[in-house]
Amino acid sequence: MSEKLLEVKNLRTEFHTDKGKLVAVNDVSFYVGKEEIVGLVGESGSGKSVTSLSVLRLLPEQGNISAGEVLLEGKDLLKMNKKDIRNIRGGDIAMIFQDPMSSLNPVLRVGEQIMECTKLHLKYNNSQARKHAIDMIKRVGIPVPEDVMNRYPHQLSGGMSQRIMIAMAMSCNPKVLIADEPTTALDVTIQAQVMELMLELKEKNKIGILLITHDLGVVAEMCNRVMVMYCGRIVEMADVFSLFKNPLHPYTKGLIASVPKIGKNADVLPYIAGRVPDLSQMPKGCKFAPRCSEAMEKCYKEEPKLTNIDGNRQCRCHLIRERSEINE
Amino acid sequence: MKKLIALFIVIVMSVTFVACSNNTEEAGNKATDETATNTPVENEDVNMTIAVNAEIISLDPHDISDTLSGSATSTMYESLYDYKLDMSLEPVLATGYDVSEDGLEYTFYIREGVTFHDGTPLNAEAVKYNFDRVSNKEKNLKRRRNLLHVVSTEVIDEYTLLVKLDAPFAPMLNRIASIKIISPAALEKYGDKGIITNPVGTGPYVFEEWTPGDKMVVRTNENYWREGPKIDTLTFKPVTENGARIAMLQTGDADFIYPMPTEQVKAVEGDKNIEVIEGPSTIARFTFLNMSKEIFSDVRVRQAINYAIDKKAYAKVVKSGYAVPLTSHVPSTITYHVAQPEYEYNLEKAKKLMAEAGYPNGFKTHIWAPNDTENMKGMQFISQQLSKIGIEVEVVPMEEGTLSDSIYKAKTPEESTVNMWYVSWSAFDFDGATAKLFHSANIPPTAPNVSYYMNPKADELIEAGAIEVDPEKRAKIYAELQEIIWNDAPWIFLGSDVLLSAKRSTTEGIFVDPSGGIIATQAATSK
Amino acid sequence: MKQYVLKRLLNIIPIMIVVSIIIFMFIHLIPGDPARIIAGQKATLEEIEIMREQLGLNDPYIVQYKNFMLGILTGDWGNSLKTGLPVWEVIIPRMKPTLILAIFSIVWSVIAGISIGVISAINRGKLIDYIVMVGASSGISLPLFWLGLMLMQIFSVKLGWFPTTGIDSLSSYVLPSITLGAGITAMIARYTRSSMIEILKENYIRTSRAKGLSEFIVINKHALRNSLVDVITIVGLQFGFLLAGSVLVETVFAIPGLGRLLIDSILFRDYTVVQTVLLIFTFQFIIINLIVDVLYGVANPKIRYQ
Amino acid sequence: MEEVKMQEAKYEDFKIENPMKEFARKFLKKKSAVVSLGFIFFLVILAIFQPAPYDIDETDYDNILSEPNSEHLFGTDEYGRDVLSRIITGTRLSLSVAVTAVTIGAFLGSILGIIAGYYGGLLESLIMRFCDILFSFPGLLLAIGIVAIIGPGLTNVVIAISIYGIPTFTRVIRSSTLSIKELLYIEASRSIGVSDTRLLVKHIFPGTLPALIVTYTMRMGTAIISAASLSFLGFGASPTNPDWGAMLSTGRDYIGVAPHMLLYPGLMIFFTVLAFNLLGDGLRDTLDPKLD
Repeated sequence: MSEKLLEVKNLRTEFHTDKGKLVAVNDVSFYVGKEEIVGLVGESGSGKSVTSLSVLRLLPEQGNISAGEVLLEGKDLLKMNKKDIRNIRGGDIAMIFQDPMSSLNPVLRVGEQIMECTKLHLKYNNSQARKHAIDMIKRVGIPVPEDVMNRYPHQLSGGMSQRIMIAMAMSCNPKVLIADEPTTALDVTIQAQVMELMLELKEKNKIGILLITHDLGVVAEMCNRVMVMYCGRIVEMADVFSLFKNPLHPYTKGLIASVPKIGKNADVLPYIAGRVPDLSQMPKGCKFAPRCSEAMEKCYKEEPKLTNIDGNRQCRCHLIRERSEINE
Repeated sequence: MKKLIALFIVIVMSVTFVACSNNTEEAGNKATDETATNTPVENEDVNMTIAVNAEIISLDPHDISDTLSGSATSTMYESLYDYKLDMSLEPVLATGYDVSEDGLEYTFYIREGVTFHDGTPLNAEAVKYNFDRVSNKEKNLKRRRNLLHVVSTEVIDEYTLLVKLDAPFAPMLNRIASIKIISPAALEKYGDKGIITNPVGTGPYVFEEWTPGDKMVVRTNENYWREGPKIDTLTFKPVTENGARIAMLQTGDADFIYPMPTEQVKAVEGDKNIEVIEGPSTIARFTFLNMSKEIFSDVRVRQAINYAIDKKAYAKVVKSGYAVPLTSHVPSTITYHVAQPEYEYNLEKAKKLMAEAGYPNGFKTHIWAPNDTENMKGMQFISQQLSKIGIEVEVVPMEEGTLSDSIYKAKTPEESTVNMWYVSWSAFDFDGATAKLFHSANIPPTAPNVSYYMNPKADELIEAGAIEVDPEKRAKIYAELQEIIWNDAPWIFLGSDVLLSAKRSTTEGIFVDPSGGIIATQAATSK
Repeated sequence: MKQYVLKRLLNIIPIMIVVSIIIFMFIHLIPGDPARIIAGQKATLEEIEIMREQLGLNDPYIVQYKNFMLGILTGDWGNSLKTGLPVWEVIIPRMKPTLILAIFSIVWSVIAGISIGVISAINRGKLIDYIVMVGASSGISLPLFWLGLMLMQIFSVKLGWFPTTGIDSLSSYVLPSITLGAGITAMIARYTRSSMIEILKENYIRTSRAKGLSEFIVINKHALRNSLVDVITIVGLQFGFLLAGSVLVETVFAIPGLGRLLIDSILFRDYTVVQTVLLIFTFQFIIINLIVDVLYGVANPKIRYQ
Repeated sequence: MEEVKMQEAKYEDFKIENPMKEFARKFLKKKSAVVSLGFIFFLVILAIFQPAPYDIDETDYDNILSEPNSEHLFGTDEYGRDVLSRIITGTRLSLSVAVTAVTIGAFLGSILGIIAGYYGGLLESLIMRFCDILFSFPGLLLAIGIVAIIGPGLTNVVIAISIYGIPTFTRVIRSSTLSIKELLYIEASRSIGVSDTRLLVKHIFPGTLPALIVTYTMRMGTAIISAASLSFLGFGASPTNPDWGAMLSTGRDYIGVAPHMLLYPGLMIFFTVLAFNLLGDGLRDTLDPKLD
C-alpha cells in the first residue's frame, strides 16, 4: 500500500432543493496514493461527480458538505478558509472535466487560460507563463503549440481541447489530479490517446489520479484500485484485478456483465433491470434492493454496512456479510 | 476595439468591486461630480432670459405670422408705427403721416438720423424697398396679406414716402404697423433666406445668435436712436413644458416667463422673488356654432346655448380665473368695442328657448378643438354645461393639422361636417377681428367663418366699416354690427383672456402687450 | 469580416429605399395641408394656393417622390417649410443635444446596468438580489415623462441641484439622462443578471474555479466577458427605445433635440424636416444595429462572418 | 444542483408530476409574481365592479383641485371631480385598451410567426423583412406615426399599439415554432401524414403557448406605458374618458399646484405596469420558454 496523498473520510454531501434536502453522497471514505490511479465507477446519478466536486469544495450553491474530512497530506481541506482552498485548487489538486469543449472559456484564447494558472499559483510573469504554457502544450502532444496558444476553444477539436485541459491541469505540478469522465465525450481513438497521456503523466510526475468514469473498460485499462458507487454510497471497493475477476456486490456483477465482450456471442446483452432511484425517492433498506435479483426480505428493511473482506476489499451487501460471517 | 472593450470591462469591474466591497455607497457620487463641472463661465455681461412656451419659427419679420416670432424680431426690428401697451398706435420710425381725402394716398414722414445695425441709414428708399419686398406676389411672404391694398410706393424725397392704395382701407395704419423695416443692404447681401439667420434692423438690440429650436440671443444696440435697454444681452428661450418654465423662474434661470400658466399661479404665490403680472388681451375665446346645420340654424337654440354657459365658471375652471367674459364679439381692448347686454347664466331661460325651438329634450352634437390640454379642458367644460339643457356634446380633440383639414376641406356649407369649434382669435383692429369670422365671403375654404354666418346686413356693415376713414362714422357702423352679431349668437361667447406673465422681482421693463407680444425695449435688472 | 461589413452596408441600400417610400407615404398620409398650416389661420386663399404650388404639393405623388429622392441624391434636401431655412441648418444644431443625451444615458445605464446585474446574479436569491431586481422592474415600469417631471420637481425645484431645463451646461444633462437611462439600466440589469446566472452554471466557470481563481476574477473576467456578448445585443436593441424615449425626455426637459424637432415638425406638417429626421433616425438605427452585430462578433469569437 | 438535475431528467419515470400542479408549485414560490397576480386580480375586480365612491362626471366647480382629504381620498381634479373615482373607473379603460391592443398584436403576430417558422422559405423572408422594417422605426415612434396618420383617440391608440406589438410577437413565436418543429414528435407525426393545419393547431401552437403567455404579459406593461405616453404627447385618449394616461397629461399642467393629480394616476400606472412585468418574470421563470 502506497502513501496516502488524498484521503476522504466519511464524506456526506447534501443538496437543498425545492423537493427538500437530498443526500447525494453518504459516508464515503477512500484514499488516493502516490503514483496511483483510483477509479470511481457508477451510473449517472450515483454521486461520483458530486464526490469529486466535494473534494475541492466546488459544489454548486445548493450543495453542502455536512460531514466528513478531506485530507490532502493530512491537512483537512474542508476546514480551510476560502483563500487557502483556492491555493489548493489548480495548485496541489487539479481537476479536468467530462466535456472539454464546454469546460474552456469560449471567449478567451487558449494560451491565456493556461497562463492564468501559473501566473496565479507559481507567480510567473507574462513571458515565463507563456513559455511554460507552450512547454505544457508540447508535453501533451500538440504540435505547433505557439499557434494553438492563440486559438479560441471553438477552433480546437474535442481531443485537442481535452489535451489543453490536461495541460492546464498539469501546468502547476499538482500532486493529485481529479479527472471527471475525461474521455466520455471523445471518439474512441482519441480516448485511447488521452488515456495514454494520463498514464504517462502519472509515471513522470508521480501524481495520484482519481479517475471518475462509468466506463469499466477505461477502469480495467488504467486503474490500480476501483470503487463502485451506487446512490451516493460506495458499494464495493477492490483492486482492479480482484474486482473484474470476482465481483462481489450484485450491482458490480451486473455492471461487469453488461459490458460487451469481443468474441462472445452477444445476442442478448445482459443489463440491470430498473433504474437508479430518484434521490428524493430512496428505498428504505438497501438502495439496490429493488433492482437486485438476489434481494432478500432483509434487504428491503435494513441497509447493509460496508464490510471488510479479505483485508483489501470492501463490500456493502447483506449476502456478502452473511457469507463472510459463515466463513468465519 | 479590443482596447475599448477592455477599458469598458475595467470600468464595470471597478464598479462591481466597489459595490461588492463596500455596499453603503452605491449611487450619489455621480451627482456631486456633475455639479462640480457646472461652474458657470464667468461673464461680465448682464444677461436676461425670457422663457417662452413656443419656438421662434423665423427671424424674417416679413414672413412670420406667429406672435412669438413677432416678439423676437421686435427686439431687432421696428416699423413706421407701432402699438403702445393700450393698443393705440404711436410713430416709431416715422414721425407722422398724412392721408388724402379719398383715403387712397398715404404720405409717411420717415424719422431722420436712424441707422441700421450695419451702419446704413434709414430713409424713404429703404422703407420702399421693404414695402416692395412684402408686396411681391412671387415671394408670397406672410405679411403680404397686410399690404394687399397697396398698388405702389413712391419716394418723394430722402425722408418722405408715398403709398397708394387701390381702395380706401380704414385699418391701413394698423397694417403698416405690422411691416418691420429690414436693412436693404443686408437683404441684398444675405438674400431672402439668409436674412432669416442674419437679422439687421434698427431696433434696440443687435442680433447675436439663434439656434433654431433653441435660444435666441440679442445684444443691446449701443447706437440706438432713443433710450434703450439697460442690460447687455437678452435671451429668448423656448420651454414648452409649463412646469419647466416655472421651475426656471423659481431657480432664477429665467428672469421673465410668458405665458405664466394660469393653473400654476398658486404654486408661486408664496415666492417673494416672483411677481405675476396680469394684463388684458385682444384674445377672444369662443365656440363656432355651424349655422348651416339644422340644429344650430335656429337663433333660439344658439341663444339658449349662450344662456346655458356659466361664463364665470368658465373663467374659473378653464382659465383658473384669468379670463373676463366677452361682452361683444371683440374683446374690450379692441378700438370701437361696445359692450352688449350679457347672456346671463340662466338654465330656465335656456330650457325654455330650447323647447320653443323644438328641442325640449336637447340633441346630440360634437365639438372640435386641437388636442392640447388647455383646449381639451375648454371643450369638456362646454360639454359638461350643455348636458344640463339636454345637449349631449361629444368631445373630439384633433391634432391641429387634421382639424384644419377637416374644417377647410368642405367646399360648400352642405359639405361641412363641423358642428362646434372651440377656438380663439386675436387681432389688432376691429376689421381684423371681424371680417374673416363673419363675412359671408369668408366661409371655408376661403377663411374661418366656420359659423357659416351669412347675414347680408352684417356683410354690408363689415364692408362699410373697412373703407370708412372717419373714426366717428366708423364707430357707429361697428356699434350696429356688434349688436347684430351679438343677437344672432353665431358663437358661444365665452371670454377674453387675461394675459399672465411672471417675472423675478429684480426684472424691470419687460411687458406683454394685449396681443401677447413681448416688449423688452426698456429691459433692466437689479440682479 | 471586411466582406461581411461591406455586404451589410450594401444591404442598407434596399432597406433605405423601402424606408424612404414608407416615410414618403407616411408624410402624405397624415391629414393636414402644410400650406394652410404654414400660412396660418389668417392667410388668404391665394396665399395658400401660391404656397402649395411653390411647395410642389399640387404635383402627382410620383413626381413628388421623384423630386424628394432626386433632392436627397443630389444633396439638396430642401428647405424647412416652417422656417424657410435649409433643413440641415435646422437639423444639425439639434443633433448635438440628442447625441450627448443618448451617449450619457447609454454610458451610465450600461455601466450601472451591468454592475447591478452582476451584483444581483452573484447574490442570487438573497435580499439584495430581490431588492435590486424589483428596483430594476420598477425602472422599466415607470412612465418616462412622469419620472422626468418627478425628478425635476425634487432635484431642480426643491433642492436646486441641477438646472431645470435647457442645455447650457453638461449638468443640464444629468436629470434627462437619468430619466432616459432608467429604463435601459433596468433592462440591461435584468438581462445581465439572467445571462450571468446561466453563465455561472457553465462548465468553464467550474473550470476557472477549479484553477483556484478568486471569485472576483471568475466573475469579472470569465463570466462577464461571456455575458457581455449577450448584453451587447440588448444594448443595441435599446437604441430604439433611446430614440423614442428622447422624444419624451426632450419634451419634459425642453431640450432642443431631434426627437422634439420631429414631433414639432409632424404637428406643423414641416414635411422636409420630418422626412429628413425620420431618414436620419432609421439610418442611424440600422447603422447601430450593424455596429452591434460587428461588436458582437468581436466579443464573441465563435461568430464567423459569412 | 444543476448537474444533478440534468442527470435526474433521464430517470423521471418514477413520478411524473401533473404539469398544472408542478406549474402551480413553482409559481407559488415566486412571491413577487404572486403578489403581482393578486394586484392584477384586484385591478380586474375594480374594472368589473367599478366601486367608485363618486360619479366620475359629477363636477363641482366650487371644489376644484382640492387636496386629498377625508371626503376625496385622492383629492379632486380641475372640474372638482373625484380623482379616486376616476382612477378606479379608469382601470377598466386602461386595462381594456392594453388587453385589446396586445391581444390584436399577439393574434396577428403569432399567426405571422407560426407561418414564418413553420413554412419557412420565401414566406418567412417576406414576413421577417416586414418585421425588420417595422423594427427599423424605433419603438414608440412607430405608434406616434400611426396615430399621426389615423388621428388621436382611444381606438386609434389601440390600433397603433397593436401594430407596433406585431413584430415582437412574430419574432418570439417564430423562434419558438422553429425549435418545436425540430422536436422529433413533430417529425414523427408529420411522417404519419397529419395535415399541416392539424399539426399547427394541435402540436405547434400549444408548444408556443409558454412563450406567448410570457410575451403577452410583458407587453401588457409596455402597452399601458405606450398609451400613457401617447396621451402625454397629445396623441392619446379623449380627456372626457377617465384614462390614466389622459389624467396624467392633464395633471402635469397642475404640477406644483395639485401634485395629487399627477402623483396618483402616475403611481397607478407604475404599479400596474410593475405588476405585469413582475408577473411576466415569474411566468417566464416558471414556464421557462425559449425566448430570444
